[in-house]
Amino acid sequence: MAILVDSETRLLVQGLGRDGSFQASRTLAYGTNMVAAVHPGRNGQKFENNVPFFSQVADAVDQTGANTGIIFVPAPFAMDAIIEQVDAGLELVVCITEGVPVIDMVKVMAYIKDKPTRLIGSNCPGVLSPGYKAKVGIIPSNIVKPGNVGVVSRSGTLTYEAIAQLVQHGMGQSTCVGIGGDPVHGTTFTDVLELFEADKETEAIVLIGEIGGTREQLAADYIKKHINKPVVAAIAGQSAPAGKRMGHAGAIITGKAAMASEKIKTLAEAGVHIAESPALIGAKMKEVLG
Amino acid sequence: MAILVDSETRLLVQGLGRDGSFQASRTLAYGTNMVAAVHPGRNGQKFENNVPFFSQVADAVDQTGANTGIIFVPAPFAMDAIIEQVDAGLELVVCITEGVPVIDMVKVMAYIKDKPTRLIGSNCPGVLSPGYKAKVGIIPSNIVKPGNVGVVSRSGTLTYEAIAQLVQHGMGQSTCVGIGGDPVHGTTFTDVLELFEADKETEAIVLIGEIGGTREQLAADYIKKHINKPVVAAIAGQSAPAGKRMGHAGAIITGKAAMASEKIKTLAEAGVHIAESPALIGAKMKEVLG
Amino acid sequence: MNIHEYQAKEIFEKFGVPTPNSGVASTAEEAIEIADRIGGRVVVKAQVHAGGRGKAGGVKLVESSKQAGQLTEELIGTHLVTNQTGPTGVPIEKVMIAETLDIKDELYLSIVIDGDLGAPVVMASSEGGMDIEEVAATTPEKIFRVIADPLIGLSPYHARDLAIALEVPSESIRATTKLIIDLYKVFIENDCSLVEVNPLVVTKDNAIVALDAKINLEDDALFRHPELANLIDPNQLDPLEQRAYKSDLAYVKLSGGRVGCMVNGAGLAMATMDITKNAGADPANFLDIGGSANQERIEEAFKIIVDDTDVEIVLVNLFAGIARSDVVAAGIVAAAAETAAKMPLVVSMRGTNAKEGIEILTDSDLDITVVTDLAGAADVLQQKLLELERSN
Amino acid sequence: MNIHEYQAKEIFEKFGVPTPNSGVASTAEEAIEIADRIGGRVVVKAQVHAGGRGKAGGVKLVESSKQAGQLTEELIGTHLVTNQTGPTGVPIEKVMIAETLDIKDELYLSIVIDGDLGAPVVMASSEGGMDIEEVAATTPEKIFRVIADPLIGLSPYHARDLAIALEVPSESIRATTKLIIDLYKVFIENDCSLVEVNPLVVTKDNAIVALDAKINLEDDALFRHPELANLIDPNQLDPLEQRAYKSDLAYVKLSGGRVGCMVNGAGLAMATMDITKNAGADPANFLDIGGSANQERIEEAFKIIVDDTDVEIVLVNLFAGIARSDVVAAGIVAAAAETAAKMPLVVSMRGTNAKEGIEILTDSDLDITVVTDLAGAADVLQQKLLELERSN
Repeated sequence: MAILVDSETRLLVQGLGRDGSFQASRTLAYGTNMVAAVHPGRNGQKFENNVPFFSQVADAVDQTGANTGIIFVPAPFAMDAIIEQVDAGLELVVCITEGVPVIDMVKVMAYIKDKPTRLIGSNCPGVLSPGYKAKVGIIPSNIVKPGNVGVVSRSGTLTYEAIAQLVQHGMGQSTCVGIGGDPVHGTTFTDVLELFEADKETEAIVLIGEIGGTREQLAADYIKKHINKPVVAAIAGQSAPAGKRMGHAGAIITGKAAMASEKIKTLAEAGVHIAESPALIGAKMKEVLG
Repeated sequence: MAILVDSETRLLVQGLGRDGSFQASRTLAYGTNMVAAVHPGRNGQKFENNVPFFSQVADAVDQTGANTGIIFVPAPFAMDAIIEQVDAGLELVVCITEGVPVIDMVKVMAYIKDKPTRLIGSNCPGVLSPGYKAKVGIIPSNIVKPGNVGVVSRSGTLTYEAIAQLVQHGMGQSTCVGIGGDPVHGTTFTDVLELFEADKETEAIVLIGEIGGTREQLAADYIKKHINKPVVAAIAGQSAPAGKRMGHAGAIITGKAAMASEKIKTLAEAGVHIAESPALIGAKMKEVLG
Repeated sequence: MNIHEYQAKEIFEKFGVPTPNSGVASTAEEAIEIADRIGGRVVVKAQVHAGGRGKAGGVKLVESSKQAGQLTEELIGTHLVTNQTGPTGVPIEKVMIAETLDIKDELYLSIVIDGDLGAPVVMASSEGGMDIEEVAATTPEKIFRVIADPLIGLSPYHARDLAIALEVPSESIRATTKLIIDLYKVFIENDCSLVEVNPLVVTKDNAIVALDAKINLEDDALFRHPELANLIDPNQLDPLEQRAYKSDLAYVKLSGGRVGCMVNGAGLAMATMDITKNAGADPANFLDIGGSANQERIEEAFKIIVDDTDVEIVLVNLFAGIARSDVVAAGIVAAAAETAAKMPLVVSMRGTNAKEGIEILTDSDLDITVVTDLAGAADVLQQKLLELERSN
Repeated sequence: MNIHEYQAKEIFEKFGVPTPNSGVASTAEEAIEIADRIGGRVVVKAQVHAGGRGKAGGVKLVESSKQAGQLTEELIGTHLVTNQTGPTGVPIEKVMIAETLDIKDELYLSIVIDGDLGAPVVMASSEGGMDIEEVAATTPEKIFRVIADPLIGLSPYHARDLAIALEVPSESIRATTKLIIDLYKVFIENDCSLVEVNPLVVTKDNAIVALDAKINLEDDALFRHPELANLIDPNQLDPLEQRAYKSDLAYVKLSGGRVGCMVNGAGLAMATMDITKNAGADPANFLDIGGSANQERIEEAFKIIVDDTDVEIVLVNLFAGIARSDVVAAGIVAAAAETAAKMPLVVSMRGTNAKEGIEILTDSDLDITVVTDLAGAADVLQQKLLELERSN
């Protein structure tokens, strides 16, 4: 089964500028079922001689039955694209775009609260289920391997790191989910943990957190109450000094709870196996699964 | 039982300026269970030596168990007062205030959409259940009489007119509800019809509509499908010329559907008994109930 | 509240909406100066609060600044009678002198709040320059609408959807989208009840320009916009409407009727008009004294009603909740004493202090018939009107 | 993005927030002129992007305009070292000269977005003038917070609740409420990441005044505010940070370390710092090249890292998704050739074109140790650091 994306995925890509086109080509080459492309002024053309272009998301959904959307549009237009995809009724919307103003995400989250769409991102690497050749995002497909470990992470490149370590230790992935590094983001650790727990193809879970916010604590609480599968966690930023902004907005320590040591403590208390260093994620999971 | 207000009502009054105080005094004199008054700067005092004042609605609700709120604050502050009462968890909020900007009501309605509070108004005379001496609004209590006819109306003074005609013809009221004349208002005809249908003390319903909008058509549709009790309807504004604003914002004809003749036609088709003139509401109900 | 086209245009410009080059003139000299600046061939548009200006001769194309001056001189000081004004029309005190454009296509755009939906609605049509009600009736498929989210506002994609639906040239989609977003800002940030552009034009070189500018401001929200409240032009109102406006009374003049109606509450106002009509006569006006009028305002209200030369009989229908019947009665008696008009009054007075009010009226020397309810009022009114007709 | 106090104050004033009478000076003459206008007794405040100014001698009360001039002359051109700056401090190029007030009470107010709640939060405390983190730690009951609705905004009653909680004099509740509402507008309409007033004062005559003004602007939203983006003062940045800013690279200087870190991605950056620390050394800096850097930016990135005199060894940790490893490698080799610094490099390079990248590095004459994963990087780093220590 995997989670979020699989053989049922019918993907709509929005925003095919330079980077968007590059990523969309790789997504298509990997084998993802891409059914529609949306970019202003290209209605009637085809992306890679294959995927029809539309001017409007609703129109594209009507005509292709797309159920999943990915957004590559520039940050100033990302909020509008998310709302357009939500309004068009897509079940899953993945916003890759980096640099979306926080207040825009605040508004988006309030807007979609009672709507059926699930949003991942913004500023995330997206989702990839290796067993189904289903990639909705920018996770490099050459590093993944089908298997039974679910990966969920706030950080992009650290997701790749975790995947590589798993593969290095002989373990594949059910689904890899990058939930995004912005302080306000759609799908949270807890949401993904719930999906992994219910997924028959997932046997264990890697959770990669970082400093800032208290989402890892919420995840720990959820794990304690609802997750029976083994969870290995790593928290990046143990050496980060308080108050310094470490590259993206999510990674800023704003209080004691936001510190790596606090997060690690809470996760350990919830029965989570801690990878003491981000270099030891694969080894720890190998140890846990025996 | 009656609907909306009864012996369970614990009333909080907000906005005790000149008009608000006058109306609150009459409400209290009638016998309504008024438990709290909210007005800035009068915390610690008592209204009419009886009802404690508070500075904050949440505080008042905490300390008195108020479940119903009424708002008399001036129009510029009405939206804030409604949101404060909604946030404080009151079950029923009645906003009497006239002249609330339409866009404020648009926002309020969007805000309360998924919240448990029911809003009546703005710009309405409120609710009165004569059998329970429960008055939350400004309907003159000396014209009502306990009985089994439910009254619901968009117009204030026309509500009184209908009540007077019912009493004149020997019929009392279970509950009288003025839902307000503004184009955007909280509780609609349909909401009140549903309550009257479920109310054991209500045997028949008077519905007083007017030109503008299509709420009467929605009511007709609802009556056709869900209402088994007899309904007598009158529509004010049969002689109003198209496009003229007739005193309050709701009463403007903006299309064919908004015309009195269209509304009457649709209601008649739904099996509603039509009072041909606003002067014949009581007579028509007498005729219907036999 | 209505404002003039030139005032609306200034607001449009402040929000970045493209409009034609123009100026406002109240003399021939000013008109010539503006027309010279623009380049001679201009449109002269009477600035009045009424639609249907074009057909009524209030909008004309002239070929030179001299002609612009002549036409301005002809128009200023006259009254324009359109299908939306009364027979006396509305005074022309200013004209707008505007450049002409090479027009490829005329579109329509408006923004209102839909009360039933509880949201602002942006309406657009490819049939610009026409009466939109007519388009709605005959070719509804040519009207497109999008609903703005009440809290998020109009999403840019909605504006783009409209631009696409209007089939503007592909190179104009971006400008059209921006114009719609900017007009939405005009609507929201000024608390408008209507923003309308008819026509919105596509020029030969694919520019998108608001050739017309109409804004109605929401009266109830003017407290947030004192600078906009100052834009009111009372001269555009009927003299009686002006007096009512000054006394904060809701007065509406209706054409063809003989009965003046004084009431409290809009619903009762309409019901009163309905029974007047049922009685076989049309209302000449109605005046809503509202909830808490003092005696001075009641006096002025009564005078406004009877100063309407169409009025032959007055129907007072009061159901006092907050208002006090005795105050109303005293006001009527005082006002009637001061006016020459000695016309019959039919009075229904109920609610707060109704007994006292009726006593005051019956103790006066006015020609008063007191009734106790709406049905009674209708009967008496019918009878009185018959008497009036017999005596004529 | 940080802006100066005097710039934040101007924004406050534009939104109607009461502030002290003041002016900005960069010379003694200007300072004297402003102080004379204000009335002699003034506060002189160094305009720098750092907290802790008061304890560091950057805020002083003077009794005359002459003293204000003297102090200004002393401050301008120096560097202020506070507990929030590095040891070199930040340059003082301007001072604010502000009136003194008769202060009855000092309060604290700030607005931020709480990511976990997904909403703006207004925080207030009766303990003004202190470090708010300290208040939160020692007397959390003295901090009050309200959550604004993300779409409706801050409700006025919430602002009033805070005013009541702060126990301002009853006659000041209305002004405090308005000030909080206005500061919320400042926050939202300028896309701030922080608005802070510390202290917010109640004067002896019960006026509410923002004695301090701090605004951080959200970098990601600056595209909406070109006029605010212009407020940046690059001189307040460390020279290397200035260079990174110009090349749009995310560079952070850290104190006490020896390892320069070049990475892609914030998560990997932190992980890299963590393994650096695990290896027994502290990072001297980290530089995130982001997703799609070209060779020129890579060169500049590498130079920034090695131009940091604290750096003795460089750790490159790349997991290329969008970025190309060969481009990064070529950039490093080119930059290293141009710099005098011949220090050891530990390189982990994976993802897109990693093989080609590693070849380019190993073919160069740099002192490079290639590792294949994070664990390996940690081991080699530990070993290299030991070697460095032995050779010292």
